[in-house]
Amino acid sequence: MEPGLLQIVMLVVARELRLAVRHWDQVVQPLIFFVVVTTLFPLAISPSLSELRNIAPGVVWVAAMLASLLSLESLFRPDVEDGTMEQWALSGQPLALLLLAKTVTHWLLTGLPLVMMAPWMGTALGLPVSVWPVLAGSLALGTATLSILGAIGAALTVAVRRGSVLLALLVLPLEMPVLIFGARAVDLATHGEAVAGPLNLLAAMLLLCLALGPFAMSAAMRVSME
Amino acid sequence: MVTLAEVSHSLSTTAGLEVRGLHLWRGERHLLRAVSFALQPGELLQVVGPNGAGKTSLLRCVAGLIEAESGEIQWQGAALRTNRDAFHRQLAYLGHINALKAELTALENLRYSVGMRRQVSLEQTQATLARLQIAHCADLPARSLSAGQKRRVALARVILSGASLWILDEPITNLDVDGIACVESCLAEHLQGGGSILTAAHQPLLEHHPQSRSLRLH
Amino acid sequence: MWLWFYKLASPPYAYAIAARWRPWLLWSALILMVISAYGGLVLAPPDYQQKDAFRIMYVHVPSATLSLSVYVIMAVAAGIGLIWRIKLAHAVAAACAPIGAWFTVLALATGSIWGRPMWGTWWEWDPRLTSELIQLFLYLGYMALRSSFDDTQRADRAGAILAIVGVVNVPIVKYSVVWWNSLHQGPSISKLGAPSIASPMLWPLLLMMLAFMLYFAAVLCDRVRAEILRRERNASWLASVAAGT
Amino acid sequence: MSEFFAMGGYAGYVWSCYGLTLVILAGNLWFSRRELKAQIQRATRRNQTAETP
Repeated sequence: MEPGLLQIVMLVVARELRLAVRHWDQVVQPLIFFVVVTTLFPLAISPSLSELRNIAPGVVWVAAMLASLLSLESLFRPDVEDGTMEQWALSGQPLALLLLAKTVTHWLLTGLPLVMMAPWMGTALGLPVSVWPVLAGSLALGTATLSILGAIGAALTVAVRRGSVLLALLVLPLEMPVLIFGARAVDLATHGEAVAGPLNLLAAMLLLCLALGPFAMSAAMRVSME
Repeated sequence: MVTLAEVSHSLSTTAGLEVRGLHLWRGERHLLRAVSFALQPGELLQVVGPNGAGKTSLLRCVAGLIEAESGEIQWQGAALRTNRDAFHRQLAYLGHINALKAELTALENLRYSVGMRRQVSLEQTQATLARLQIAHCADLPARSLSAGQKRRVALARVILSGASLWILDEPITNLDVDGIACVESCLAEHLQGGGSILTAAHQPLLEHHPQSRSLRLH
Repeated sequence: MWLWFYKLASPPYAYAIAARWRPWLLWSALILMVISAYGGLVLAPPDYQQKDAFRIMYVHVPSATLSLSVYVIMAVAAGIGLIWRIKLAHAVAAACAPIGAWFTVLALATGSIWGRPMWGTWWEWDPRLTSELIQLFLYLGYMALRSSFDDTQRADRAGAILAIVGVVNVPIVKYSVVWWNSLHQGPSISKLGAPSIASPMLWPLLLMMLAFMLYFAAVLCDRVRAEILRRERNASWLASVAAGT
Repeated sequence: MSEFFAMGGYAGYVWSCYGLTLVILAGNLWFSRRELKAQIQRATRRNQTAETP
């Protein structure tokens, strides 16, 4: 009779994907934002690729961070406003698992496309093609961590009017280590140096967030729904 | 103040829901003052009182959405705080808002919300929708339904959840006359099946039902 | 064994203790400050490298240490408040935040002023100053989140969750900033820390640290009392306690 | 005495730091005190209204 936890997760993922298909614009917008922000820097700094090359890793990563922050608005707010989150909290199923499933699906819809788009933007900023795997790899690990930390911030600020600025103020300081290791990994790759160190640390941070994040999310959500 | 005389009950309290000395503040206002009541299987308790008396807060508090400042809520003898998930598996809560996704159809909404709790066949879902006279809305997106139809889809979720305790906040808002009659028959059927109902509404529900009582909040 | 814990947690009792301890803490802090300031400014010999500029250390290092330890105290109090639902612990966490934030501002200001003669610029992305800056963002984030809830109970619990997530992040931030900085300059030449310290230079620093901690405890007493009153539904016991001391 | 205040040429830096410390510590103390006074008044006023419903 009772659905198992895996079935519950599948149900959540299925619902999110179905909703995403019907809200395609919300999925594409962060991507467009990512491209637009990345094109600002050549305009602001200089058209010469040689100059852009040494700031390219930082630019791509900062743009990815801001795009992930932008997409957080649509993570929990619609569910809290239409009451479905309340039903999740009262379903008797572990809310941490439900929110984790929702955040992972959100990452699949916003983080992964970002990872696939980043190499093109990197090349546009003069990064050699040899850097693509490290760029995609570090962004894959990094955007997942950003999604979880962002989800905690989103859960904390979902009940706050005009909470998006507050969300950025809460989440960006927590995400700075991800930026440091992510941008550094790509920078090392462009100089052909070993990138194992920062990538391992990115993976370690992701595991830490996967382990502790969901409990912070569910506690924060229960407070926000009071 | 609620005097115990108003809410007398003799049966043992281990089977149902027991609330003792519930206090709740909203900002500076002392909303719930030592609210106490018991709800046995097969009983309906309707919370009545003027607007702003704290009916919704009481229901959300009992459901576990709000933490009371002090007081004790027990479900089947155990404190709510210790076995919250088990309590929630036995609870179906209907709030002011209908908890429906506008983009999903009525059937999809029910599949994703009831599916969290138990396997429900398509026929069972369609039968419940037919019972609530909205069988024709099954495949329409919730966005295009009227307020009354949305309320019936939310009530269908409560019925399909198979929970023994129903907490319904203004269940019959936006419903027309035969909608109310239909809901009252569902409530009576649930009571007959040994379920219990805690509800807040302005007009009395199942007034002449033997197991129906009321709790006045000031 | 737990009796004292719950006795302490009852607001009137904690309020009375804070009222009684505050003058002692404050006066001992002020006296120690004067002594260590005298020791640091007059008795300690000038540093062979930085000459007299190093005396800024006597205010920078204590406030930097306090800015971190106050955050940890805040997170522990928040954790206790969240797990055991003790309102007093939330009151302590709420009281710690502004004090810690001001210590961080002080550490940042004195750090950059100290850096001016050494590095020639007002701001240097030195690992200590950078993690101090991120620490300030954590404080500001905590206080901004608290103020966005009008219900104190929800502000307490939301703030507690953020404080706990933040305290887990503090070592990560410190380590990543040091790692990030060391990549550029190799072993850090900008030694903002205490120079190799001879004892006449050392005891004023330790005394000043103690003085700052006592000062923190004294101000905390006041703020906790205010936070207790903010959360107390009927503070009828207030009249009986020596009000206003 | 004057070379004490000169601080080996770093007078501006050292004294601005100590001055800033004094300002922040004193300010913090004063504001906490004021906040406590305000809360005490609010609580006693609330007690009075509570006693005379």
